[in-house]
Amino acid sequence: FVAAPACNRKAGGGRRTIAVIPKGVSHFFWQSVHAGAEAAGRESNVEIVWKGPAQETDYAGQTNIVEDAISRRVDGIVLAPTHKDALVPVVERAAREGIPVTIMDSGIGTENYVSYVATDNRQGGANAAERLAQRLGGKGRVAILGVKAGSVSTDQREEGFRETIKAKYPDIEVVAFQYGESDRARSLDRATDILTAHPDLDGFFASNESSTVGAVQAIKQKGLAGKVVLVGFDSSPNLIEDLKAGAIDSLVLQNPYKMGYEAVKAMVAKLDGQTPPRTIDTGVKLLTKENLETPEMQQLLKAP
Amino acid sequence: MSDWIKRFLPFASLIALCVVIAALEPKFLSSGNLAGVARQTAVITIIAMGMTVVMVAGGIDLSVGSVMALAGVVGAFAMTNGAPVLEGIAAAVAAGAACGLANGVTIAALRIPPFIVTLGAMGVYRGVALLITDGKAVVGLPQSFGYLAEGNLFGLVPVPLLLVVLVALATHFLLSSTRAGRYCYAIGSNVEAARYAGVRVSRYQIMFYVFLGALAGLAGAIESARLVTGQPTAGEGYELRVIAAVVIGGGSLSGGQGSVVGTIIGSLIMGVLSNGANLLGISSFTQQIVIGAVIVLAVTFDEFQRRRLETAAG
Amino acid sequence: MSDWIKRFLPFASLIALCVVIAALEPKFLSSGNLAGVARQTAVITIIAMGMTVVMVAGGIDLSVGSVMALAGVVGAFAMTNGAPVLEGIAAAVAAGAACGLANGVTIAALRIPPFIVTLGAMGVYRGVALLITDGKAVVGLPQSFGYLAEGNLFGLVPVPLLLVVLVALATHFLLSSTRAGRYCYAIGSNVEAARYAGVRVSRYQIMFYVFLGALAGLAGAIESARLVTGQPTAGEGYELRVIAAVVIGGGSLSGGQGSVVGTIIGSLIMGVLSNGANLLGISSFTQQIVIGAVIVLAVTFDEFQRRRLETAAG
Amino acid sequence: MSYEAPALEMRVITKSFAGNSVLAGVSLCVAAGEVHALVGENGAGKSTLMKVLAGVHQPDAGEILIEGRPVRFTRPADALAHGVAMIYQELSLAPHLTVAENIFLGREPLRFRALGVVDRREMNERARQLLSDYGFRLDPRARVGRLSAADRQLVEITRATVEARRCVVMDEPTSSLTAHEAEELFRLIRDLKRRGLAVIYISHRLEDLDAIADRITILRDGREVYEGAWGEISHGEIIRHMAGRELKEIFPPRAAFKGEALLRVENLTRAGKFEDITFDVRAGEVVGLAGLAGAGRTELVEAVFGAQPAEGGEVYLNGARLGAPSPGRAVRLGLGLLTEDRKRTGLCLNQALSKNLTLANVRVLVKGWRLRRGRERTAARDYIERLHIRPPDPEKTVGRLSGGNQQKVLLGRWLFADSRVFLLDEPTRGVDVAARAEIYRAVNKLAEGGAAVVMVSSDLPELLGMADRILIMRRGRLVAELDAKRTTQEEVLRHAALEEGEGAEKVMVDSYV
Ligand SMILES: Nc1ncnc2c1ncn2[C@@H]1O[C@H](COP(=O)(O)OP(=O)(O)OP(=O)(O)O)[C@@H](O)[C@H]1O
Ligand SMILES: Nc1ncnc2c1ncn2[C@@H]1O[C@H](COP(=O)(O)OP(=O)(O)OP(=O)(O)O)[C@@H](O)[C@H]1O
Ligand SMILES: [Mg+2]
Ligand SMILES: [Mg+2]
Repeated sequence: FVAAPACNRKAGGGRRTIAVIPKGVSHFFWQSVHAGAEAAGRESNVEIVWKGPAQETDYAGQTNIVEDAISRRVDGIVLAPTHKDALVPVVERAAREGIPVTIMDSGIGTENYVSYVATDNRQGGANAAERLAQRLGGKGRVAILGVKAGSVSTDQREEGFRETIKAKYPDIEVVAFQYGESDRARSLDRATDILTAHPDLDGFFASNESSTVGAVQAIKQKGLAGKVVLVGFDSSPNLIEDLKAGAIDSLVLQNPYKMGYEAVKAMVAKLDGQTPPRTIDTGVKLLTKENLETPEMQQLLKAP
Repeated sequence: MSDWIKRFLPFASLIALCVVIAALEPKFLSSGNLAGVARQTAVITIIAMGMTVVMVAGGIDLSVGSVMALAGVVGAFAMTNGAPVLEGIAAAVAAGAACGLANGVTIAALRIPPFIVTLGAMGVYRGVALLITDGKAVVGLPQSFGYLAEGNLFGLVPVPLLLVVLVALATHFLLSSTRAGRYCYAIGSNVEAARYAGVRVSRYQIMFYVFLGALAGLAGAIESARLVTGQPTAGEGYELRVIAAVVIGGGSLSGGQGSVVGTIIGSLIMGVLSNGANLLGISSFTQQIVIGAVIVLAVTFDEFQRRRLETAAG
Repeated sequence: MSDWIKRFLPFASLIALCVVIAALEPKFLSSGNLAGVARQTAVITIIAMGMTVVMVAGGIDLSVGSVMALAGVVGAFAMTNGAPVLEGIAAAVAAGAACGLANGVTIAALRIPPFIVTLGAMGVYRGVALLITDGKAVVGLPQSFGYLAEGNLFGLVPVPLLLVVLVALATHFLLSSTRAGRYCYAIGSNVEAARYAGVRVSRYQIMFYVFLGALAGLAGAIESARLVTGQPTAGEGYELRVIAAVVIGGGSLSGGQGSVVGTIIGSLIMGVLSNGANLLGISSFTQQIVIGAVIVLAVTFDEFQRRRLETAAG
Repeated sequence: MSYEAPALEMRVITKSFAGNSVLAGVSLCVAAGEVHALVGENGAGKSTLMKVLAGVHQPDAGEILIEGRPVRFTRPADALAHGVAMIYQELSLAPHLTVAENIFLGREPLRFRALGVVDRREMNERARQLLSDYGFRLDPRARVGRLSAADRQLVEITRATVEARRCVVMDEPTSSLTAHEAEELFRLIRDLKRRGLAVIYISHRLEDLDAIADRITILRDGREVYEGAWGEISHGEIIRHMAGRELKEIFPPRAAFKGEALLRVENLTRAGKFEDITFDVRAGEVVGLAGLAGAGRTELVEAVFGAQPAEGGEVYLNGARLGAPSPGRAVRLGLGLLTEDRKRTGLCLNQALSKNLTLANVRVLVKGWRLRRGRERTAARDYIERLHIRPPDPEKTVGRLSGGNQQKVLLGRWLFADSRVFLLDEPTRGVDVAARAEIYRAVNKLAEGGAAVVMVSSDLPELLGMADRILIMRRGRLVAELDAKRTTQEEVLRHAALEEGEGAEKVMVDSYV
C-alpha cells in the first residue's frame, strides 16, 4: 500500500491538485518545465494541472487562468508571471483565499508567495555578453535580436547584456536591436534584415529560443556561419545541431526541468506544513562546443 | 407568447452552454466564479458595445486594442503624475475618444475603407503607447485605482459588471431610441439612401467612432486597474475577439445589423466557454478545438431556431 | 496612353516607397536584399492569392494561419516518416485543401457567416496542430527540404519567388479568364443575381475555399522549409496580414472587388515597409507608427490618383 | 384542331411566407407564341407567382407543367434548363461585371472547354451584336454598376430574351423606360412571339399591354379573379377586377393657386450632363419635366438637391441662395427628392417599413433625447393607410414588400418630411392604377397646401394629367416649355426627340395613339 497523503481538504478525498501556470506552452523551455513539474508531481503523488496563456505577453489571459484556478479551489498554484506587476492583484487574491502560490521564472511585485524559483536572467544576459566579448577580443559590432516588448525575463537578459557591454567593453558597439515577436519566422526575417544592413557585423545575441532559431537560420542562409559569432539563449535539439556545426558559438542554458521540479517540490513542502526556502536559484550555464559532452551539460540537455 | 420566445431566443445557446458546464462542474455556478466571469469579460464586452455601433453603421475598427493600451497608459501617467483616480479614468476615456475622433475624421475625410484606416491606426497608436512608456509598464498607481476592476459594490456586485450594465443600457438606448441610432442602422443598411434622406453621414460616422474610442478608453482604464499597471502591450489581438463578439451576436461585416443584447451574448459565449474549459481542466490544446467548435455550433443553433420560428409564426 | 497609365497606377505608391527607401539606404536595392524581401513576403503573398479569390466572392477566411500551421506539421510528419520531400509538400497541400473543403462545406451547408465558421475553424485547426505535435516543433526534416524556401533556381531566382509567380499567374488566370472567375466576381457582387442566372453558388464557394486552403497548405510547407521544422504555432496572426494585403490591394470586405496584381502590391507594400524599417534601423516602436501611417498614406495616394484619372477620362 | 399541350401551365399554386398566405391556389396557362398579361394590384402576388415559375421560390402546393409534362424547379438553374427565363422586377445584375458579362452570366461562350476559359472577344462581339439588333445603345464593356436604371433594365431584358427558349417572364420591364425604348421592347416581344416563345408580361401600364397582349390573367390577393382574351375586357373592367371597386377618376382636379417662386434654378450646369438650366417653380404649382432616357433629368434634379455636384449656376430656395449644396442641407431647408432608383438611393432594404418611412424627418419624433416609438408607429400607420401599403405592418422589413409597395413607402417618406419643395423622380414607377390615383391626390394636396412640385416622369399621360407646365429636356438642355392643359403627347414627344435637322416623323408615338 501506498499511504494516501494526509489531506482531506478536497471533498473527493483524492489527491492534491496543483495548478502550474507557465507563461507559454509552445517553447521547448516550457516543455522542460512541464516535465520537471510532472516528475515532482509523480514523486509526491499530487495532480499537476498544466495550463498557460496563448502568448508569453498575454497577462490578461494569464490572470484569467489564475482566477479560474482559484475558482476551482486547487490546493496550490505555481506561477511563472508574464508580468511583474500585472499578476499582483490576482496572486494576492489567491493568498487571501488561502491558496498558496509559488513563483517561478520571473519575479513578482508582492511578498505574498511561498518561494521564488528562478534563473537570474540579468546574470544570463551578462554571461552572454562576457562570452561574446571574449570571442571578439573585446571589440567589434554586435546586434541584439530581442523577443518582445514588455516580456520581463527577456527584457532583463537584453538589459543585462547591454549593461555589461557598456560597462566593460567600450570598443564593442551595439549597432542594431529588433524584436523577433516570439515567432521563429518573424525572427528569421528580422535577423536577415539586420545582416543585410550590417554586412560587417561581428556578433549576435539572441535572447530566447525563437530568436536564436531565427538568428542562426539567417546566419546560415547568408553563408556567415562561423563568421558572425552567435550567442543564443535556451536550447532545442536543432540548436544543439547548429552548435555542433559551429553556426552557434554558445548557448546560455537555464535549468527549466529543475525549475519546474523545485517549484512543485516547494509547494508540496508548504502544503505538508514545512517551510521551503524563500528563493531557489536554478542557475545558468554556458553551453559551448567544448563542454557539450560533459556529464553536467548532458544532464541539462537530456532532462525533458 | 411568441414575442416572449423571440426575446428569449438569442439566449438559448448561451443558457444551454451554461447548463452543460454547470452539470459537469458545479463550481461554475458559485457566485465567486460568476463574478470572475463578469470581470474577465468586462473589457471585451465594453469595447464590443462601441464596436456594435460602428459595425451597425457599416464600419469596422481594428485599432481598438491599441487604443485601449494607449488610453490605459495615458490614464496611468495622469495618476502617477498626481491626478486623482477619477481624473485618471477621465484621462483614459478622453484619450480613447481622441483616438476615435482621429479615426473617424480620417475615414470620413479620405473616403478610404475603415479597414485600412484603422489597420494603420492600430500600428500608430500601439507605437505611440510603446514609445511614451519606452515599452515598460507604468507602475506606482494608487491602490484605490484597483477598485475599478476588483471592487464590489455593496460587497456584492463587481464594479466592472456594473460598468458593463451601464454601458450596455446607454448603448441600447442610443441604438434603439435616439435619432443617432436610427441613422446608424440606416447608414449601415444603405449609406446612399441615408444620404439622400438628408442624413449628414460623415458627422454621424465620426460620432460613432468617437463613441467606440471612448469606450475603448474606459476599457483601457479597467484593464489597467485590473493589473494596477498601465501596459503599453495590453489588448493585443482584442480587435478580433471584439469583432467576433459582435458577429456571433448577429452583427454583420456589411452593416445594418446587430444589437446590444446579441453582442453581450456573443461576448459571454466566448467568456463562459473559456472559463468552463479552465474549470474543467481541459488541456489548452483541446480547449482551442472545443471552443472553436462550440462557437460554430452555438451560432448555428440560434440561427436554426430563428429560421424555424420565422417560418412557423411570422 | 491613358491605358498605360492605368496599368501602371496601382504600382505608383509602391514604387514611390521603394525609391524613398533606396535613397535612404542603398543596400535596399542589393539583389541579396530584394531576394530576401521575396522570401519574406512569399508566404503571405501566396495565401493572399487564395484569399483574394475568396474575398472577391464575398467570403472571408480567418483560419488561414491555423491551416498553414496544421498543413506544415502534417507535411513535416510525412517527411519524418520517410516520405520523400515532394510527397511531403503534396501532403501539406492536401491537408490544406482538406481544411478548406471543411470550411467551404460548412459555410455552404449551414448558411451561417463565413466569419463565424472560420473563426471557429481557426481554433479547431490550431488545436489539432498542437495536439498531434504535443505542442512541440517537428524536427529532423531532410535538409533538401530547405530548398523549397532557401533554394535558388539557376542560382539566381529564389524558389519561393518562383512559386509566388506561378501561383499568381494561376490565380490571375482563374479570376480573369475562366468561367469560375466570372462567377467569383458575380457571386461577390450580387449573390442573388448569380443564383438567378443559374450559377451553382454553393459549389463554387466550396471550390474557392478549397483553393485557398491548398495555397495555405503550400505556404505551410514553405514556412516549414524556411526553418526546416514543422511548427504548430506558425502563422499566428497571419489572417490579419493576409486580409490586409487583399484590402490594401483594392479588395473589399463586401465582395465583388479585388485583383491579383492589387493583392501582390498590397503584400509587397507591407513587406517592403517592414524590410525598409529594419534596414534603416528604425526602433521597433517607431517602426509600428511609421508602417501604420505609410499604409494609410499609400492607399490614399493610389485612391486619389484613381479618382483623378476617372474624373479626367470619364 | 388537335389538342396541344400549352407551352406552360401552373396549377393551383399556393405559397406563404412566414405564415402569411401570398398565393392561394393560382393557375395560369400560357400557349406558345402568346403574350400573356398578368395584372393585379401591388402586392397581389404577381412577382411571387413568377418567382415560383423561375425556380426562385418553391411552392407549398401545386405543380408546374411544361408542354404537358410536370417539372420541379428547385433552383433558377432548373428553370433555365427548361428554357424559362425571367426579367426580375428588382433588377438583379452584378454591378461589378460588364454589360456583356451580365448578359452571358451562366452561359459564357468558352474557348478551351476543359479549362473553362471564357472567350471574351466572342462574348463582347455577340453582346454588341445583340444590343444593336435590339436597338439598345449600350457599350458591352461598360460596367453595369455605372449605368442608369434605364440602361440596366435594357441589360436585363437582353439577358432574359437571349436565355429564353420556351418562355420569358417580364416583370415590369418598362418601369424605367421611356416610350421610345418601350417601343423597341415591343418589337422584340413580337419577334419572340413569332419564334414561338410564350411571354408572360407584368405591367401596370395598361396602354403598353394594348400594344402586345393576347390574353390576360388578373390576380387579387393571391387569387386569380379573371382569365380571358385581351380584347374582351375594357380597362375600366380590368381595374375593377384588380381593385375590387370602381375607380372614379385617375387625375383628380386641383384648386388652381399660384404663389411666390419657391424654387429657382439659374444657369445650372454640369458638363456632359446638363447645361445652362434655368427655371422656377411657384408655390402651388406642379411642373412636369419630360425627356427621353438619358436626357439628363435625373442628373438635374439630383444636382438641385445637392446629391450630385453642379459645376456652375445657382439654386435659390424661397429667394435664398442654396450655397454649398448637400442633401443634408437641402432637406433641412425644406427640399425633398424622391429618387428614381429605390434600391440604390432610396430604401434601406433590411430595415423596417416604419424606419424607412420616417427617415427624412426623424427630428419630429424626438422629444428631449428620446425617440417616441409610439409616434413613429402612428405616423407609419397613417401613411400605410393613406397610400394603401400592403401588408399594413409597420414592422415589416421593407425589402420583403412588393415593388409597388416599396415605391409607396418611399413616397410616404417625403410626404412625412415637412418639405416645401418636392422633386419627384418617377414617383409612380411600378405603382398600380388605384394607388396611383392616391398618389396624385396626395401630390395635389401638397400643391394646394402651398408646396412647389417638380415631377419627372416618363409616363406622359401622367405628366399631362398632373402638371401645370411641362419643361422638356433634350440632351441636357431645356428645349421647350408647354402649357400642360393645351398640349398633346405628340407635341411633347416631338420636342423631346427632335434631332437637329430632323422632322418629327421619326419619333415613335404609336404606343400612345
Ligand atoms: N420573401 C418574402 N418574404 C415575406 N413576404 C414576401 C416575400 N416576398 C413577397 N412577400 C409578400 O408577398 C406579397 C406579394 O408580393 P409580390 O411581390 O408577389 O406582389 P406583386 O403582385 O408583384 O406586387 P407589385 O405590383 O407591387 O410588384 C406581398 O405582400 C409581399 O409583402
Ligand atoms: N441612349 C443613350 N445614349 C447616350 N447616352 C445615354 C443614353 N442613355 C443614357 N445615357 C447616359 O446616361 C446618363 C444618365 O441617364 P438617365 O437615364 O439617368 O437620364 P434621365 O434624363 O434621368 O433619364 P430617365 O430619367 O428617363 O431615365 C445620361 O446623362 C447619358 O449620359
Ligand atoms: Mg412585383
Ligand atoms: Mg431618370
